[in-house]
Amino acid sequence: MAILTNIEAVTRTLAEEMRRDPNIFITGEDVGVRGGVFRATKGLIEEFGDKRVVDSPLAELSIVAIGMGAALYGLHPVCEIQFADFIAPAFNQIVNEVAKMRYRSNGTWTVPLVIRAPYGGGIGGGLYHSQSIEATYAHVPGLYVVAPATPYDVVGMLRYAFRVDDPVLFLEHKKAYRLIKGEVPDDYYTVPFGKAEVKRAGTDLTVIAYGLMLHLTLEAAQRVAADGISVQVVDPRTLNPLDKETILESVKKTGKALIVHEDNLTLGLGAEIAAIIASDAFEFLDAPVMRLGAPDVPAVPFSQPMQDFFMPNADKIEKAIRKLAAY
Amino acid sequence: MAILTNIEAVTRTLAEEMRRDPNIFITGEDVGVRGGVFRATKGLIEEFGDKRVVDSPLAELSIVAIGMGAALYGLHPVCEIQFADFIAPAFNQIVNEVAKMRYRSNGTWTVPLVIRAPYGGGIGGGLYHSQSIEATYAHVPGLYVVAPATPYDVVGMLRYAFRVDDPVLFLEHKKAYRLIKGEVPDDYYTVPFGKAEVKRAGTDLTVIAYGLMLHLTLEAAQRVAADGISVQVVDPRTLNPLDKETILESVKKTGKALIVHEDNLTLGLGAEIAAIIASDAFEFLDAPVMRLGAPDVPAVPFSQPMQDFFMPNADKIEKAIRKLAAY
Amino acid sequence: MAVSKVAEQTAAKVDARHRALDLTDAQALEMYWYILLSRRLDERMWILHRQHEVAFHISGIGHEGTQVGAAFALKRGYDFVHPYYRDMALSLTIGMTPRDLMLALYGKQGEPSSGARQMPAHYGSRALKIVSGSSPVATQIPQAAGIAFGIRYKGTDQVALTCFGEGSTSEGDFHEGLNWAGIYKLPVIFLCQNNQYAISVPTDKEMPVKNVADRAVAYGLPGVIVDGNDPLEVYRVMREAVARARRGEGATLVEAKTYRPVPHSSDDDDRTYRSREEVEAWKKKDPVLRMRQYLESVGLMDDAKAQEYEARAKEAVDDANQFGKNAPFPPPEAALENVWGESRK
Amino acid sequence: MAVSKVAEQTAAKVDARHRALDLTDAQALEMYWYILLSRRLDERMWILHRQHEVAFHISGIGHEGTQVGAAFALKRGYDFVHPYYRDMALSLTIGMTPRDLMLALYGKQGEPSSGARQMPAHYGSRALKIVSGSSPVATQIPQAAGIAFGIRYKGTDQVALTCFGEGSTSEGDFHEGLNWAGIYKLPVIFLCQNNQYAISVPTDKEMPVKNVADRAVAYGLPGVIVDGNDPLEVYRVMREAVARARRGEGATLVEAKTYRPVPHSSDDDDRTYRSREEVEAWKKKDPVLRMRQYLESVGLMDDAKAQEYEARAKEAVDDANQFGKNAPFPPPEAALENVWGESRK
Ligand SMILES: Cc1ncc(C[n+]2csc(CCOP(=O)(O)OP(=O)(O)O)c2C)c(N)n1
Ligand SMILES: Cc1ncc(C[n+]2csc(CCOP(=O)(O)OP(=O)(O)O)c2C)c(N)n1
Ligand SMILES: [Mg+2]
Ligand SMILES: [Mg+2]
Repeated sequence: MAILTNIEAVTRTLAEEMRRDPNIFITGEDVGVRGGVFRATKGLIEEFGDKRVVDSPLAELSIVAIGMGAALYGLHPVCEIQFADFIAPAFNQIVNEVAKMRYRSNGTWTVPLVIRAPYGGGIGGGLYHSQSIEATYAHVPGLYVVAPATPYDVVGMLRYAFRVDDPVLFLEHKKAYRLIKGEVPDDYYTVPFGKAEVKRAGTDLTVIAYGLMLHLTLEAAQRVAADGISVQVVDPRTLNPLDKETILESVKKTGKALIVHEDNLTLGLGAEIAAIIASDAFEFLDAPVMRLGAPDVPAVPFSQPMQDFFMPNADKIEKAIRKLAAY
Repeated sequence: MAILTNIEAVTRTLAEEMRRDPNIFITGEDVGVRGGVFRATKGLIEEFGDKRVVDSPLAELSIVAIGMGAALYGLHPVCEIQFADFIAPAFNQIVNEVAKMRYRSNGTWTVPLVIRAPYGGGIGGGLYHSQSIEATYAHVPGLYVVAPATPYDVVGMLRYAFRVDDPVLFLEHKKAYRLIKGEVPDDYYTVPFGKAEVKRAGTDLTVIAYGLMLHLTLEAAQRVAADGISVQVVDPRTLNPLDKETILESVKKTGKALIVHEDNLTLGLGAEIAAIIASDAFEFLDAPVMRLGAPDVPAVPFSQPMQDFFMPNADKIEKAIRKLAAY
Repeated sequence: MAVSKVAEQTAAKVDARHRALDLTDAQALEMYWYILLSRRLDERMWILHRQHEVAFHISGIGHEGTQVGAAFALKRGYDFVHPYYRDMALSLTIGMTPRDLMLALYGKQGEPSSGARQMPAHYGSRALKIVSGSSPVATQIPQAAGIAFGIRYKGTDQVALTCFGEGSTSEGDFHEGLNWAGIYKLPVIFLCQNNQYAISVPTDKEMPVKNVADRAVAYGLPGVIVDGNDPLEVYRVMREAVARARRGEGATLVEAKTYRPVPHSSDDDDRTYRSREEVEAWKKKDPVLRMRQYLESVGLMDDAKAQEYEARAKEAVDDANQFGKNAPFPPPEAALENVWGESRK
Repeated sequence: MAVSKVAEQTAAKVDARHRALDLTDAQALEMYWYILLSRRLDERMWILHRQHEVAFHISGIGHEGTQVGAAFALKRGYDFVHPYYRDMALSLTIGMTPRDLMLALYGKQGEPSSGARQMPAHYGSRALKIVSGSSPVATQIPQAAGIAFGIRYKGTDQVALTCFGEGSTSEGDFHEGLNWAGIYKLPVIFLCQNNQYAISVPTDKEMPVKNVADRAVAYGLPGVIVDGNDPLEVYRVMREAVARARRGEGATLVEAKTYRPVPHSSDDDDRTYRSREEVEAWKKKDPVLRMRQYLESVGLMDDAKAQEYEARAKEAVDDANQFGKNAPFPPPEAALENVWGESRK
């Protein structure tokens, strides 16, 4: 049993998988001698050489397209997007190409490809180094979108990403990279996609949260427990496709649901989760389905007070939980 | 009072606005002598010359970026994207640039820009000539997304698009282009953004639909009226920002809501509308919030039976209405 | 007697161009066959559209010389091909059948490229290493570089060929794909079929240079211009490019100058943007005509043989037409298949 | 006496390079002033970062010669500038103030570019016609072409200048922007500040050609290479490009060869990817040094005067620093402002 941070979990698992499968290679900006700007690929070029750890030109469209082509050829590429905000130039290649290849070829061509992207705010990154991009891509059938929040899940889901024959958008919360530490068993395991996890059991209400927000939600749940409010916390982990069953089961038990994310509210992932609940758990609901997200502004502002205002935090989550519990 | 089709409404309004404002110009693929592949810009190069009706190179990223630059300079460009499916290469320029400029410059720079895109399925266009793209862009604060369904609304909203100092994604349902005819008053009017319209009054349940689906919903509502089911049909028209008030008011009255769209279900616009209802009209709800959308597959298949299976139609809407009414 | 005359001429023309290119007589005739087959199949599709039998057709007419010349430079089924919608003759030459293409035209069950999910002319076959294309133009360009990246990674002597129109070179995808190919000396051939128009837009509104090949220098690549209506010339240039790629010397940008003598697609009306004189002038350089004349000139073809080829082509087209027409549609629920795969483990 | 010596030398050097470029002595000194001011301000920002006063800094050090040379070729406040994050010296020369930039560094209220919403180094001012930039690289390139499109549409003699690093030329945006500029002969200057690295990635992994300027030919544009650490040379080249644009002859791609002797940003550690020898060698070509030496050589500068300039710069930097530090933060709710505008009618 090792104690790892989220980013150590990424690096270690990449190395482990590359040792196992010679068809895995990594490309992206500065992934080579620099080891990535977050250092997620630290040490990999030293172990695997520059054939398998390839500094790309500064061009996301083609980072993904090269990955797609190589995947069609039979490799299992990992494309690192330096910041999730910079995945946008590759949108067409991801959505129209990577995600549609299996379908458009009736299953004859597949694109086993892992696209890693550090996302999320709260680190003073301003409009373009803080974005949450999950909802945009979770809308795309054929593309797995995952957002593991703990080292255990990072390891298990990254391993699993190499065991599916489909493209995976692997989201890594950059503030959680070094903030979050946790136990990772020595034994081999995977965390299959499409399975949510109850990260805390409770009876009064359900909070659904992922990424950094999961940890803040657990903190808030802990706080209100003192006042006898019992919160069940569900981490979807896989954002597309969603594990409806686990979510619905929880809400049917508690009768109340709050979804938390740091993406802006409108058409954030909370919209889909709320809609599923309002449709399939309606008869069990004792309160309105609540969402807590960032305000509908273009992105996270840089200046500290505005950033704080933008970001959901444990206080805001606590407040929302208390409000829902009191309903 | 003239009777126009939707596409005639587009062409006529573009001409009218260009006569009024010399700062308006149009660019896009084949918008010149060809008059656009749908003929939406037919006759415009003849009237306004090739300085104001500019055939672009085949490059959507720069069609939008050129439009943005020209808008920053003080013009009011219209960018035609030949099919909405092909807006994807411009995603970064639209989402990170056009939509964020006002915010990122604290209101000092603005991007008055109209991006027109024919969207939607049912015309044998297969995966890449049928897409519904509204949800992806309605998630983006700072970008108006509108989808007028009738000639009246097309005229009124296109006029209004030139009266805001912000970017507008103007979605034109390509199947509705010639299918839908309607009256357009001779008097000048606009249809301001952010205002939904009750397109049919009713008391038993509310259906929210836009674009082609609005018309199919009206047809279904007509059919069930014979059986005494009174359906109120709300057309949001502006998809971002949504007119929550009109939607909520209707649902509070009827107690039941169905949202119809042809985009795939997960994180389609119905998700947001359902979430709003589940949150803000919860106490008025007599039934689960229902959604009818396309299945979660990558895009509309070409072959007729599969396309029919994919697309919501009046029969499917009727069935959903009857189910909801019977709840 | 026609036959004996052919034999005689053949003997006389040992310096025939195709032989200088190491093509056998049979191969030269096979080239003609695919050019002709594609043309006749394509023409039938236009007719079916005019008869309202099918809703849409997009044509490769005029481009067959380029495509067949290119296909012959490849090891078919070994090298990768990432085509675009005009590549009917290319796809046929690599191994797709007229039946395959008629299934696509009608949107029928068993269509091999996409299970009838895509519009016609989206060629694809895993077995033949023809990558299933999309409709957004130019996306295949960096993807083909990616395939070549895979080839280089694995160290085989395969190559990847990708095709696109000159209009599509305005997209960022073109730039990024060629940049990778240049940096990593990837075994990929970028074959631009320059037919002078992107739908209605003429080249001088698409790009500020005369030739697409002029752009190769920006990527440290050779840029080669070839008469796209001369299949043997295309073959010659492509053979060099392929050899270069196999030797590990990297990519080539080949620009085949050609023309589309028909509208962009069945939805287009080309009279709005170009003169009939221009179209007629280009028809004189038609690749079917040119290849036939060449074969005649080297004694491999005469009227009788030409009629024989026509008859064979008609038969194949008739058969495919019937086959496509009579095939059942896919079941509606097939729309739900192949969104996700099974996990491998 | 120092002063008289300066005067004497000045008289002697009527053939000074700057005068041959129609720059007055005052202008040559003003160039030095902005180069120096930017340098000292930038250095202070590094110090503030090291002191944990501020969280992030991205630097223009080493690039000042290029930027000031370029700015002097423009009509400031009349022409448009669409800069990138290294353009501190450019922005200062166009008219932004050290106070403005310190407000940005601290994220304080009143910051003019973005109301402190953007990270530092996202320069912008409507009044000065400096377009507020984003962080995704290269997006400004086709936008600048769009501004130039607007200029051409309106028929003024303005020009648009946009800057970017050599790494950013790999993005599709570069290709598409230059393509439009070439087709429509737009009055825009693309100024590439080639500092040899995109963060850690050296140019030979970014592009397969030696010079960014080699790419101009793909767009029918002149591509000019200039020593970016020589502000007068940059001015000369830029003046020509600007004149060409004003004459309606279209765009120019200017590549200024320079170097970033500091890490990419305060988050970077450049020791992982380049040798100290390389960095030290480039420091010898430092633009502050070079411009000062030039001014000395033409008798416009001596130690006393240099100290005077240093003192003025220090004063300006101190003032800005205090101003930025003491300014209040914006109110939290300012995060909600300026998402949408009021309708105009
Ligand atoms: C990204 C994208 N934008 C627009 C279109 C619509 N479109 C289809 S073909 C075409 C013209 C292509 O011209 P060119 O590349 O020269 O190829 P050609 O058809 O002439 O062979 C256009 C604009 C598209 N398919 N994809
Ligand atoms: C689209 C995009 N991808 C990645 C980044 C992250 N990034 C910021 S600067 C940079 C390197 C830029 O290199 P270059 O263009 O040469 O400019 P320089 O910093 O050397 O001046 C990278 C990769 C970004 N800002 N935008
Ligand atoms: Mg063409
Ligand atoms: Mg650089």
